[in-house]
Parts: sequence; C-alpha cells; structure tokens
Amino acid sequence: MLAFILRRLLQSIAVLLTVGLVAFALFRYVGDPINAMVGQDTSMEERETLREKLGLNDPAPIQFLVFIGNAARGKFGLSYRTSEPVGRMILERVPATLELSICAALFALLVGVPMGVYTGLYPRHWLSQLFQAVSLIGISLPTFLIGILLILIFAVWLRLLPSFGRGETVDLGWWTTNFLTWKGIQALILPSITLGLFQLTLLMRLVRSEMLEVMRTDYIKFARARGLTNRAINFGHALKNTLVPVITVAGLQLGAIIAFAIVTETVFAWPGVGQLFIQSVQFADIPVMAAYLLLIGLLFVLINLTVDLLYFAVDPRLRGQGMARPAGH
Amino acid sequence: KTFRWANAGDVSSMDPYARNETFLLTFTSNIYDPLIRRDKDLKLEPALAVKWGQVDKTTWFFDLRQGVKFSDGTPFTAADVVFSLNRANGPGSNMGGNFVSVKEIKKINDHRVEVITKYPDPLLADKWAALAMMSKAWAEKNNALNSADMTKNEENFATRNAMGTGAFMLKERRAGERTVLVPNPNWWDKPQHNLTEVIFTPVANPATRVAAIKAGDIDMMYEVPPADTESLKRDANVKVLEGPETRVVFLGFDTERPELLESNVKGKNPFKDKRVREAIHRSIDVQAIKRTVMRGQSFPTNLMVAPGINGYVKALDNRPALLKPEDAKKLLADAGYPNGFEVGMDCPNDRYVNDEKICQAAVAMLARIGIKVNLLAQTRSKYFAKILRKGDYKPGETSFYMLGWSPASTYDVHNVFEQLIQTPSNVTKKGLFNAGGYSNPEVDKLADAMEQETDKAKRDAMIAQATKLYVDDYAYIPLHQQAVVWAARKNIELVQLADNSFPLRFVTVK
Amino acid sequence: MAVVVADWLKRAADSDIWWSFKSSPLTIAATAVTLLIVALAFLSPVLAPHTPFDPATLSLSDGLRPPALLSADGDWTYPLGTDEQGRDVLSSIMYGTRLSLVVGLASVVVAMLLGITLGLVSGYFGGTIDAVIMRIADVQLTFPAILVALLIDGIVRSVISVKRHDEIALFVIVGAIGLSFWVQYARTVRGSVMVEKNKEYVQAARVIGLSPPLIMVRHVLPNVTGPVLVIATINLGLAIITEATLSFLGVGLPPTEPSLGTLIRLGNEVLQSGDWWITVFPGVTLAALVLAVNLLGDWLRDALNPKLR
Amino acid sequence: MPDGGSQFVRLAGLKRYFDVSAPWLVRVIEGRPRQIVQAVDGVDIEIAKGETFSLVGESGCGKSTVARLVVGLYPPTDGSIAFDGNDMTARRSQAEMAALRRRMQMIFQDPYASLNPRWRVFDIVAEPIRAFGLAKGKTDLEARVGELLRQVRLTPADGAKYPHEFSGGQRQRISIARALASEPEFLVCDEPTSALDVSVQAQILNLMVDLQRRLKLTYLFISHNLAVVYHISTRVGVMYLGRLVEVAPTETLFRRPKHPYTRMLLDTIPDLDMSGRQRAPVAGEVPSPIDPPSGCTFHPRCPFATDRCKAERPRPIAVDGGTVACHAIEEGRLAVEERSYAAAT
Amino acid sequence: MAAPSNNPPLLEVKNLRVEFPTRRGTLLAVDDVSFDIAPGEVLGVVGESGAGKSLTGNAIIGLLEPPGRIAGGEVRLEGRRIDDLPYEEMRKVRGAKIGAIFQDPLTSLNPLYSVGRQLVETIQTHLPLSAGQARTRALDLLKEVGIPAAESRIDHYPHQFSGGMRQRVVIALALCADPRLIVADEPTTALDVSIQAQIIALLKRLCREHKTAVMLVTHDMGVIAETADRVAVMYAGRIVEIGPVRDVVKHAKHPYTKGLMGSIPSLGIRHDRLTQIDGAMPRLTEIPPGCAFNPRCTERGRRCLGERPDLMAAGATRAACWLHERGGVGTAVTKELADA
Ligand SMILES: Nc1ncnc2c1ncn2[C@@H]1O[C@H](COP(=O)(O)OP(=O)(O)OP(=O)(O)O)[C@@H](O)[C@H]1O
Ligand SMILES: Nc1ncnc2c1ncn2[C@@H]1O[C@H](COP(=O)(O)OP(=O)(O)OP(=O)(O)O)[C@@H](O)[C@H]1O
Ligand SMILES: [Mg+2]
Ligand SMILES: [Mg+2]
Repeated sequence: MLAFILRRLLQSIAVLLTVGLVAFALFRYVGDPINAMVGQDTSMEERETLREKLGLNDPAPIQFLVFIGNAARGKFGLSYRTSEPVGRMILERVPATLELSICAALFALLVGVPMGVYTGLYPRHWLSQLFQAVSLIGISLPTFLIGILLILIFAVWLRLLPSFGRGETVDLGWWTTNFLTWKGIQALILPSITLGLFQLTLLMRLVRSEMLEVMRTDYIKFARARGLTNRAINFGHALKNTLVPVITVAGLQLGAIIAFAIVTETVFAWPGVGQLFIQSVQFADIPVMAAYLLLIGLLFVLINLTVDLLYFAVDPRLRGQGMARPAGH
Repeated sequence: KTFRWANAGDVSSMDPYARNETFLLTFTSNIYDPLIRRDKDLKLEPALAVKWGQVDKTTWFFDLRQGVKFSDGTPFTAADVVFSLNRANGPGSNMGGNFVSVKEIKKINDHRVEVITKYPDPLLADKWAALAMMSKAWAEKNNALNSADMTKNEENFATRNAMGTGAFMLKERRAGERTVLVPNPNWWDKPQHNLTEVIFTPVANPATRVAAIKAGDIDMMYEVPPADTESLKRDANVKVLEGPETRVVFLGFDTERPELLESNVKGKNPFKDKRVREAIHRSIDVQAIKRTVMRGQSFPTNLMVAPGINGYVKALDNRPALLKPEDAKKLLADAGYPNGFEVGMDCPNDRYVNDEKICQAAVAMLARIGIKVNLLAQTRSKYFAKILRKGDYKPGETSFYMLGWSPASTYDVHNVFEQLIQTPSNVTKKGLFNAGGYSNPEVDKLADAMEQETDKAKRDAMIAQATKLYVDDYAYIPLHQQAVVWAARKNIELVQLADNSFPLRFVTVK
Repeated sequence: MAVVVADWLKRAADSDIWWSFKSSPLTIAATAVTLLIVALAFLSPVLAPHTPFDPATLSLSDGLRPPALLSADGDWTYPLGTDEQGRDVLSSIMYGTRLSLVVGLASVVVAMLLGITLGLVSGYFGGTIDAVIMRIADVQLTFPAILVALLIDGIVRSVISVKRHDEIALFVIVGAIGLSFWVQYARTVRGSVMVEKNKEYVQAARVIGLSPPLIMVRHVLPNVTGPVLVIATINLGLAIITEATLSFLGVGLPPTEPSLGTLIRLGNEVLQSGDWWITVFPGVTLAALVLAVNLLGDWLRDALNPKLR
Repeated sequence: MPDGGSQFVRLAGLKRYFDVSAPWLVRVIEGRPRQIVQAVDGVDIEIAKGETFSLVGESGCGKSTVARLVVGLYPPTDGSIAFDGNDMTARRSQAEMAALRRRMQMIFQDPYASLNPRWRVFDIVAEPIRAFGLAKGKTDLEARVGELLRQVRLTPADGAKYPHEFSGGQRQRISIARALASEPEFLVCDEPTSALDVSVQAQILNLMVDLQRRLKLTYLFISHNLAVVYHISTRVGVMYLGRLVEVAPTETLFRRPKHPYTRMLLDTIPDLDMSGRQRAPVAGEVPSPIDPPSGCTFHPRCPFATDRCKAERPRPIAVDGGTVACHAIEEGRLAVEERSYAAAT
Repeated sequence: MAAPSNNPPLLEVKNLRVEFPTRRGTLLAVDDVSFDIAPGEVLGVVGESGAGKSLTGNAIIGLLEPPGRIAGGEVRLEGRRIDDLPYEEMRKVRGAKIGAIFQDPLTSLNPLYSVGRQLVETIQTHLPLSAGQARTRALDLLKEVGIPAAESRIDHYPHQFSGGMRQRVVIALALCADPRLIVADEPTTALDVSIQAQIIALLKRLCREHKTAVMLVTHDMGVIAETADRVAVMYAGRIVEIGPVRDVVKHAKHPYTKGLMGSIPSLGIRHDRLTQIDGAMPRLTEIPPGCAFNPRCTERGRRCLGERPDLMAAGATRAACWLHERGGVGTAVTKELADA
C-alpha cells in the first residue's frame, strides 16, 4: 500500500515534469510576449532591453531549469499581461473553477449515475429510452451553444437566474465561495449544468453498460438464487460492482471537466482559471499558461491518487498487492 | 445608486502607467485625475492644473489647483506632480513615449511645475492630457515608486491598489472578476454623477454580455457587437448609444520589398504600381461593408484620421467612385496583370470590430477583379508579432494587411504621419507602424516640418498638402471609423466620447 | 465473384447484426439520417446551389437574407437565407458538413492508426515498451482533448512559419484531435491483444512458426475491430463537436472555409440579433449528425457485444 | 524400455520458471522477495516413436507448460529438448527450424478458443500448409485441405464455413485437421477432450487412435481424466508441482501404483461400475508453485511422510518397469498393492 | 436407496416446457419434462451440453433469463405450485426453501464483499436473526462445509480462497436457511479432480445429515453413479430415460443411454475402441420429427421417424423409446428398417 502510493507519487512527479516541459517548451515559442506586454508606441530599444531582462534571449534549457526551479517554489513570475504574480492570480481563481467543476461533477454524478442505473436495470422501459435519447443531446451539441441557449432561456426570457458571473461570494481566508449565499448558489446553476451535461451523458451511458454487464454475471444470478431482495441485489451488489470502472472514468472526467471549464467560463464570464487561460493564450502570457498547465497536471495527479485510493476502498482484490488499477473502460 | 457595467476584458492593472491602453487609461482616470482633462467634446479643460502654457518655445508651465486633496486626505502639491511625471517616464512605465521631448521637470513652487523640452513641442499638453497624478507619499509608503517591473519577480502594490484625487476610490479589486468603486468624498470637483457604488465586471463573450444587459444583470456595457445593435435597440429597456470612434481602420500594402512575400508574382511587386493600388482601392465597397458586415455601425472614410482629430481635412474625405469590375480589371491589365494575381493577406480576428469579417468581405470583392487573396486571420498577439516592424525596422512579414489607428495620445494628425506614413527608418525612428513601408519623400518632408510648426495656418496648409499626397497616391485604403456602440439600461444617463473612453463622472442613474 | 458477393450478402442478411439492425427502427432512422447528411455533404459540389467557399461568387448585397421558407417574398435562390457575407446558408451547411465530416473522419483515422499501432505493440510485447507507452497514455490523459488541441494548435501556429496557417489548419485540427483521442484505442486494443494473444488460436499460429507481426495483423487485429469500430463511431461525433468547440475558442477552421462548428460559432455571435437562421440550421444539422452517429455507435456496441445479445 | 539413444522425443532436466514478482519498487519498499513460479522443475521424459505418452496431474502442476516447452511456445529455463536426435534449444537457421517445427504440432484444449472466429475453416486448415509451403498451387492446396477434412470425418464443403457453425466436437476435428496439415510425426495434445461431452469425447479419442495407426503418429497426451488416460496411453507420467513423481507403463501404473500421490489420484476416479470400491479423496489442496514445500513437494498431503521427506528431494528410482520418486518406496516402507477394477458390462 | 414411493414428493415437475422466442421462431429448449424428487433424495440429471439440464434447474428456481420463459407445465414444491408465483413470493422461496449451487465458484461470489458478509446477508434475508446470531450461524456453516480456521477466514474475500474453498463457501451459502431442496448445477465441473472428489463427498454428507433433497445436474456420469439415488438422462430438451441409478448405469434401456455408457472409457478393461454415438445432438432449431435421437440411433425404426415416444416403463427404469412399447414391439420395427 505504502509502496503503491510511493510509486504513484514518483510517477506523478514524472508526469508533472513532463507537463512542465510541455508547458515550458510549447509556450516558449508561441507568439511574442513582448508585443503583448508593451503598448504600440514602445520603442524598439525598450523592447529589446525588456526581452533581455526577461531572459527571453537565454538558451532554452537554461530557461527551462529556471522555470522548473521557480515553479517548484510556487513562483511563476509576473503575468506579462497584468504584471501581477502569476501564483496569486491562479490561486485567486482556483476556487471559482473548482467550485464550478465540483458542482458540475456532482450534477453529472447525482443525475447521471441514477439515470444510468435505471436504464441499466430496466433497459426496455420507455423511461430508459427517453433518458438515453435526451442524454444524447449532451453530446450532440457543442457546450457553448448549450450555454448560450440556457442563458437565453433562463436569464433573458424567464429572468430566473443570473446570466453571468459568480453572483455573491463570501471570503473564507483566501478561498472565495459561492455556497454561502443564495445568489452565489443561483449563479452556479446554469454553468454547472452546461459544464456537467456532457459528463452526465458519458457517465450515464457508462453506468448503463456496466450495469447491463454486471446484471448478467454469475454472482448476480447467484445472489438472486440466494433469494436476496431486489434492493440488495441492485444497489448492494450490482451498483457497487459497476463502481470500479465508473470511478476511473469519473476521475478522468473530473480532469476533463476542469479543462472544459475553459469554454463554460468563457460563456458565463465565470472568473476562473479557464478564462484566465484563454485570455493568456490570446495575449501569449506565457507564465500564466505554464502555471495553468502545471495546475492541471497537479490536479490530475491528485485525482489519480484519489481514484487509486478509492479503488482500495472499493475493491478488496487490490488490497495487499501492489497492483495497478484494473484496466480502465 | 449602484451602477453595474461590463466590458469585454478586464482592466489589466490599477497602475495608470502600466499600459498605454485606452481602456486602462479611461478606467484609472476615474480614480486618478490628470493635470488637464478632456471634456465631453474631447476639448482640453483644466483639472489639477488650472492654467498651462508655454513660457518660451521650449518651456512649459503648469499652475496647479489649490486645496486639492487625495482621497486619503493628504494634500496634492507640485511634488506629487514631479513625482508622477518622473514615475510615468520611469522604469516599468508604459507611458515613456510621451516624454521623448522632455529634458527636465522642475518644481517651481508648491503650485507650479515647469517642463523644459529638448526642442519645441507644441503638443505636450495634448500628450499629457490623460496622464494621471499619483501621491508621492502613498507610493513611497507602499513601495510603489515605480510601475511594476516585469523583470523582478515581485508584485507591485499599485497594480492592485489605487489612490488618487479622482472622482472615485477603489473599494474592491478582484482581477478578472469585479472591481468596485465608490465616490471620493474629498473630490475637488462637483460631482455630476449620482452614483454610490460602481461595479465593473469583465464579460468576454459578446453574446453573454448582450444577454446580461437584456436580463438587467448589468446597467451598461460597451463594445456592443454590431450584429446585436438592432436587437438591443428593439429591447424596450435598453438604449443604444452610437458615435464614430477616432480610430480609422484601413488596409495597407507592402510597397517596400521588390518582391512580395506571399504572392505568385515573382520578380516584381505589384503593389508598387499605383494602378494596382487604385484598382484595389476602388473595388472595395465600404458602403456594402457598412451595411452588412458592420450592420450600419461604421463611418466610411477616405482619410487616415477621423473627424475630431486636429488635422482632419474634411474637403479631402471623399472616396473615389467604385470601379466596375471590368474597369478595375483593365487597370490591372494596364499594370501588367491581365489575369490578376494571388496575394496573402493578414488580418487580426479579435482586435477591431468585425475585423476578420471585413477582411473576408474584401477578399470577396477583390476576387471579383481577379485578385485571389489568401486570408490569414489570427489573434492579436500573433497577428501584430507577424506584421509589425521589429527593432531593426525591417518590414513586417506581410504583403497586405489590416490595421487600425487612432492618434489618441495627441489627437493630432502628426502622430499619424509620423507613425504610419513617413518612410520607416532606423535612423529617424519614424514610420514604425508603417508596416508596408510606404515612402514618399515629399510627405516625409512635410511631416517633419509640421512637427515643429507652431503657426496654425501654415501647419494646416502643410497638413492638407501632405494629406492630398497620400490620398492621391492610394498609399493606404482607409475603410471606416468603427462606431462606438454602447448599450445601457433606459434609466441610465451617460456621455459617450468619441475616443471610446468612458468617464464615470458623467453617469447618472434615474 | 458474383457468387462470393451473393454468398456474402446471404450471410450478412442472415447475421445477427443485420437482424438486430432491422429490428431497431431508431437505428434505421439514424442510419438514414447519417447517410442523407453524408451524401448531401460529399455531393455538395454537385448539389449545393452556391459555392460559398469561392469569394468571387459572394456579394455583400445578398447578405442577411432570411430563409425563403419563412419570408413572404421568399427568395428561393437562398432557401435557408444568407449570412452577412452573402453566403447561402444551405450551401454553407453542405460544404461545412463535408469539412466537419472530413475533420471527424480524418482525426478518427489518425487516432485509430496511432492508437491501434501503439496498442498492438504495447499489448503484444508487454514489458518496458508497454510500460512506457501506457505512461505516455497516462500523461496524455492529463490533458483532455480540447486542451491538447489548443496546445498543438498553438505550437504549430508558432513553430511552422505561420504563413499559410489556414491552409494547414485542417491538418492541424485533425492532428490535434487525433492525437488527443488515440489513448482510448490504444488501451482497448492493448486489452484485447493481451486477451487474444493468449488464446489458443494465436498459439497454434505460433506453433506453426508465424512471426509476431504477422500474427498481430492476421490473427489479432481482425478480432479487435469490433470494439475499435464502436469507439470510432462514438469518437466521430465527439471529434466533430470538439472541432466546433475549438472553433469557438478561436482555433478552429478559418471562417473563409467554415466547418459546421465554425458556422455555429459565427452564427452564435449574431444569435440574439434575430438572424437566428445563421446559427440554428447548422446547429440542427450538427446535432442531427452527431445524434445519428452516436445512435449508430450505441447500437453497434450493443449489437457487437455477445453478452448483450 | 528401448534404449535412450533411439528415443524420438527426449526431455532432459527440463525446467521452466516464471517471474511473477511485484514491480521492483514495491518489492524494495515492502521488503518482498522475488516471486518465481517453478512451473516445471526438472522433468525427464523419453517418448518412443509411435507410442502415446500421457501426463496426468492436478491443475497447475505444469502439464501444459511441458507441452508448450516441447512445441517451442516457451523457451526452457534450463534443460534440453531433443526431437528425433535434434536439440531443439540449439540455435538453428530459420529453414532448419521450420523443417523441425513442421514435424510436431499441437492440439489444444478449448475447441472454441483454438480456432480464429474470423477465419473460414478452409483458411484455418490451410494456414500451416501455406506457412510451410507444402502445396504447389491453388488446386493442390484445395485438394490437400479437402483430404484433411475428410480424414477427420468432415466434408471438403465444410471448408467454406466459419468455426461458429460447428459443434464442439466438430471444431476439435478441425483443430486436428489443422495439426495434421503439416504432416507431423509428433502431436502434443493438451487436454483435447476435456471440453467435450463424453459421447463426443469417444468420437475424438477413437479418431485419434485411428490416426495414430494410420499415420504412425507419436502422441504426448495430457489430461486429468485418468480413465481417458488409461484408455489411450502406452505409458503414463504423473506430475506433481512441476516434477514427475512416477512414470510407468499404463497397465503397471493403474494396477500397481507406487507413489502415494498416484494412489490418491487413482482414488479420485469415480466408481462408475459401482463396485463399492472404497475411495479416500486426497485431503488438502495443491500447494502454490511459487513457494513449493521443501524436500518431497507432496509431503504436506502425504500420510506416509517422514522427516526425510520434508528435507530431501527424492530422486527417481527404477521400479517395476517404471520410475518413482519417493523415499517411502525407496526405503521399502510402502508396500506395493495390487488394484483391481471391476469390468464394465 | 430408491425413492420411497409412498412419501409425497418434495418437488414435482409436470410437463415442464421452457421456450425461447428468437428471431428464427420459438425454441422449445425444455420439452414436456416431468419428474419428482422425494425428500432427502438425490436426483441426478445428466445429458450432453445443451440438452436442457440447466434450463430445467433454472426453471425450478424461477431464474430463467429472459427471454426464456416457462411455457407450460407446473412445478410444485411441497405440494405448492411455485412456477407461477409473483417475483417477490418466489424470492422468499429461493434461498429459504430451495438452495442453488452453480458451476463456477470463481464467479458465483461477489468479489467485492467478504465471504462473511455475503453469508450474513443471506441468512438475515431469510431468517429472523440478529447480526450477531447470523454471524455465528455463518461461522457454523463454514465449519460444516469444512473450511479450516473458519473464524479467521470469515472476513476474507473470495479471491483469497482457492477454487475448492470457494465452492465450499458457495455450498454454505446455499445452506444458509436450511433449504429442503438444493439445485446443484454442475457443482464440480470447474474443479480439480482431487477437489471434485472432496466436494462430492461433502455434498453427500450434507444431504444425508440435513435430509435435503438434491437435484444434481452434471454431465459426468461418474459423479452421478457415485452420488445419485435416481438419474434422469436428458437429450435435446427431453428426458429420455429416468430410473434408479444402478439400473440406468448398468442396464440402460434407451439406445442413447446405452451409447453414453459405452462411450465412457472404463478402468480395468482396455477396449480397442470406445463405443461411439456418431453425429452430435441436434440444435434446438433442427430437432428432427419423431424421436429426437433417431438420426444417431443404431436401432431406429420407421415409427421413430414420425412419432415421438413418451417415457414408458422399461424394466426398472422408464425410457422414451419405441423399443420398449409393450415389451419390445420396436424390435420388429428395427429389423424392418435395417433393410431400408
Ligand atoms: N505464462 C505464465 N506466467 C506465469 N505463471 C505461469 C505461466 N504459465 C503457467 N504458469 C504457472 O505455472 C504453473 C503450471 O501451469 P500449467 O498451465 O502448466 O498447469 P497445468 O498442469 O496445465 O494446469 P491445468 O490442468 O489447469 O491446465 C501454474 O501455477 C501456473 O500458474
Ligand atoms: N438465452 C438463450 N437463448 C436461446 N437459447 C438458449 C438460451 N439459453 C439456453 N438456450 C438453449 O437451450 C438449450 C439448453 O440449455 P441448457 O443451458 O439448459 O443446457 P445444459 O444441458 O445445461 O448444457 P451444459 O451442459 O452446456 O450446461 C441449449 O441448446 C441452449 O442453446
Ligand atoms: Mg493445462
Ligand atoms: Mg448447464
């Protein structure tokens, strides 16, 4: 167990380093940050000195080492765009993204899993067919279109929910939260749905097919033969056994949710890291982009670790042996 | 009264010298007053300086308003002015361009500052009209003596905080999320507004912005996408304000290289031929662009400066008649291109209103006269990196491009000549934004002369002459001034300025 | 030859797949819709009333015509109206669908080739090669599709001299989406290979002395086509949507040659201005296409899964 | 027993270990040792031309591993395999290897998994012919495949079908046809009938016997069904945990089993004739081959085990026409008992 | 040990028919099967793969997988009809009155729950016991089926047990509520020879001690010969012969049973060749008219081709073969056919 976690950690560091390299190497060459940093009328000499001072003329490996060294200490330098420390910019926006992502994930889980279970248990029921058909919308329309449509319906026509932004937030130390005010919670609804819809569909379909498979296994048949109640069979046995693949995918999807938050945040003017990233891409704001990528890498590593631990909790076969996860999907 | 408004992007910093960028300047001007400000008609009017002028050809004086206090209660003096001007010209500041002519800034007494220039600079007051005045004591206390320095890995207090003599004070700043202002009780001027709180939120997606104002989640927003102007106008609760912006959007040619970078014509540069430029110029139907692409939200022009800018020559602002495709083709044939040619075109896609769509429209129009244009539209940072000249003044990597220009720092046409029309040169440091390298010695001479000419009549004559030269030469293809379109809820009164700046001090909520 | 075909047809008609196809009206409808859209798209040069990608045929004066179906003085030259560049929406949709399909298919093919190859290698040889490939897959999974695509697009735009980015945009998008989808194939194929390679028929081939690559291609590959096909179908829809999303984020196909996604993005900007047709028609087409393809994928998965039969 | 030199197939000191250790890091941190499965741990077998040598033993004792070693699916960890005087483990040119390969084939246990579901029967059977280049042209190939199918009592027309169109027994015939396609002299049969019904099993066994006679085949036959083994083999080897504990001619082994494990194994055969034979099933389960017991690996389940059995690995000794590896037999502690089986009606 | 015929049967199956609607028409997988089991009796059911053994067993415990369904006949347990019970009622019968054991102990246990939990869960479903009592009972059951160190192993997970152990656990699970009948569907097929013998011995002991009746489905004649009191031989969905085990094994009356017995290699005598029944059992879609066995039968008569025989008395057993109608009219038929 300990060894397992250690191994995962080592792997994680490798992953992070790779991500770091990607973050650095890729964006080192994207656009010219100087142009984004200075106004149109800045003279060429000034541009050159700035370039020199920023170390943009150093050899790439040196820049990378400097970059990793600083990143390890949480220093990503100042944003080319706003001159603010990148670490703090990211940190300030992490709560917004995480709260949104978590809400979206919860929405996807809490709606998707039961829908999947239902459609898996009663594949021929008309409600199941309805669920399946409706859920397909989640993957048949681009997220941004869904977002705009939701805004038009719920904010502009019905005036039920705010059209953009986080509404009211409450500060808890450096963390700002939406959950403590009614307006904040209202503001979460539309973006969460927009962001979660796609994952909801995936989860539902996954749970459904897993459920269908599990319901055909011998141990379910044997459980019936033992006379267990339907409840015990469906939820105690079947559902728990579908969990392992669901955990894998849900874990991966949480990562995807955070990435897709880029789109949702753009549509809903949600002040999170995704929006920051997209702005940074447009301004070639390298430090921000690099930090964002590392953040995503870090989150992924954390999610993976959690997923692994959950496996240990769910699947006794993995305990005691330093086994890797069962093959995904 | 709370006033909530939105724009596409956030203010990138609270430091008024951080970026020479209209939006940052107009936003910070609510907190920091300049020495001289512009009124509703963009005319100069006294602010922190009550009087200013030239003592001699190279000395300017500024007499400061007495009894002005910063919002923290400390008095405003000449020391603050000197400090502010030096800071604006100092490291990390982006405003250095306004100090090229400055030799020395002197405090004469607590209420008078004098500036000595290296050469006569009649436009100094205009240049400085947007320059914010900061508190020396505050900056010293908070270690913000200079603007944020990118090379130091530490943050600058002034990027997130602000304290000035302006109409408003910064109450809350969450970058990218919201910025809250409240009125400054110590303000020296009599407020025209009736606001108690101003909440600014950036909303990048135009559709969301439009939805938000329709839903009443915000009271005002600007940069209304032209496509949505109509629907906003139809909305009973929203009003739309439109006016021309001082920025002129135009197309430019590479007339510098002997052979175009991105063309199938080898061994010569078709754009060097005036007939080719004329054929193109007179095939682009700006009225059609106005009607469909801009949905009426543009003001077609034939000059590189907009009305309202000093040096705008109304008499010359007539586009030549559109050519029939056959006639244009004939012109091209005369120039040696009977079958047209192929050329690459660069265009930003997030810089000007409908920039990419305008380019597309131009592509279609040119296609009809046999010129096949390969359009490359990119995001602004990449776009400018490609087309603009670098430090060595080598021409930009483009053959045909779109650019927009507003001489917003001086409101004078000379800026346009200096940056866009004069021959680019490493030596004279002129023509930096003349990406295509248009060069006309006569215009160069006139432009140099007008820089130092203080006699208005003579200067106007020079301007008219130079203007006619580049117009007749089809040096550029001016398209239009894009309209400044703002939208506000019906209960909001505000003033729209032609330079697209938005001072909150004119806003009232009914 | 004819006999073989007839024989094949007979067996196909007799097969479970065909039967399960026949007995699902939804699947038949989905197939019909898919075929219709695909046919319209690929025959667009013949069928489309206009050629929207040719700027020479555009005229701004035709801009913003509402759909003929709805306006009283309906102009039937533009059945679904025009956009602000004067492009015929119907033709744009047909051409755009073709582009979207090309992007979707091509990126699926890229992902498939990459994924299948790596999966085969990984599964058959195991050991270090396997470990390395799977770790790469893990890292790849760190970055979901759109992020990967954003990154790749970013690099390409900057590394390759950007002169003709629009011309290579298609390849960039295809590459980016393809690169971000390969993991699924690799994992599936690897899993199947690990199962298949221990099956006795593979061992029988080894006893005969066939070489591993030959065994992979002749014996193992045909047996993993089922799952791969299912993934491919579902990914096709996903790829089309991803392209649309990328286009929303500004790194999609250029507006001069708009894909369905780009059309929606462009229309999206004017959605509230009342010119709804510019976005609604492409949106409906996209949704119908993806929906149909997904339904097909769903059905295929169930039909190919012997356990669910 | 014929002299060793002329033996057709000869396995000497054959070993095959599998490394199933956890990843290196895990081992280091959790202080776990390497884990080696000693699947086959020193096996000597000699098979004469034309005989049927059977291997019996419980699941996991290494029977299949031996079979795979013999046909070259696994390289041995140690020891040698000689086929008709040729050392199979020696380096050889491809052509030579192919020539030897052609002469030995294998029939697998699962008739469902041993045929590629996507190939037609014709192609399945033709594969070895093509691989070894045994047919001259298309018509020759067709003729050969037709002949092979007829040999296993299918019709040439069946070649056009797919495996799933056949029953288990028919599929096993296809497997046999494929194995015969390269005209082998030696067939390794790994539980060829254990997945089949008894009535079908009889068909296959009869077919195998017929083929052996007709084609002068030599079989290495693996099964855990002792009755089948009794029926088909010339000699029988009993395996336990990777080692041979007893080898004897069939009749001897069944009438006068020597090794205690062999005896217990014989006790597990259900008494179909209801002769009232007393049976005492073997207690306990097969120990793990990862960590086999010391000395004689059977000692934990053996009622006759002594301290010597725990400490010392017994060496095979020749007794009664066969060999046994047991201290109790060697020491004479264990009397040889004669077994009789009631004749079936 | 033949079934005491005066006792009322524990299980009565009458004219059971199981069918599968498929796209190629409805398959009759179990056709008119009737038999009964007395308390404490072991009925062996043998037959080739696909003969319908499992379906018969599943029909009795009410666990036919859709689209399979009981199309006719009835099943009575202790005189009560159970084939038409609603799901919930039947659920209470399953596990409580009828226990079941399936072929593969590897897959019969849920890998995610400890053995103890699965036992306790089953016990508490059927018996009104507290958690503590249920656990005690679970322990007792584990000991009874011969799990060494049951106390320490009760909290282990299935994967920590060997195959034989797992099958013991499965048996313990079937015994949770002391059922009257156990339907054991090939309980030893997946196991090793030595373990197989252990499990058979265990089953025999348990049903002796608990007076539980067992329906033992298998295709291993040896297992049946050792264990069963009576045996039913199935072929293509029907019972072709049923009777006391000794008679069926030694004096089979139906040609199929005879062939079956002959094709089992036996110890002691080395036959040159085994008796073999040519051909294979027909698929359900292709069952020939008349006697389903007729294409493979060496003794078939004309009547066998057109008319389907029902079970009829044949010596000590009952066989479905025209040969035995009224003491062997069929023999004549055979002769007739021999020329044809
Ligand atoms: N490729 C392998 N990797 C690791 N261990 C293996 C491998 N092949 C076989 N083993 C192990 O070697 C031992 C012997 O396996 P083998 O398959 O030879 O047994 P067997 O006697 O054929 O059993 P069965 O009757 O079940 O077929 C077993 O413990 C098995 O787990
Ligand atoms: N779901 C199903 N759909 C169609 N036919 C089925 C289905 N399940 C079983 N059958 C058919 O019913 C017949 C009887 O099956 P059953 O499982 O009872 O056989 P069995 O005697 O138990 O065989 P085995 O010894 O292989 O377990 C088989 O021919 C089988 O093909
Ligand atoms: Mg084996
Ligand atoms: Mg069965």
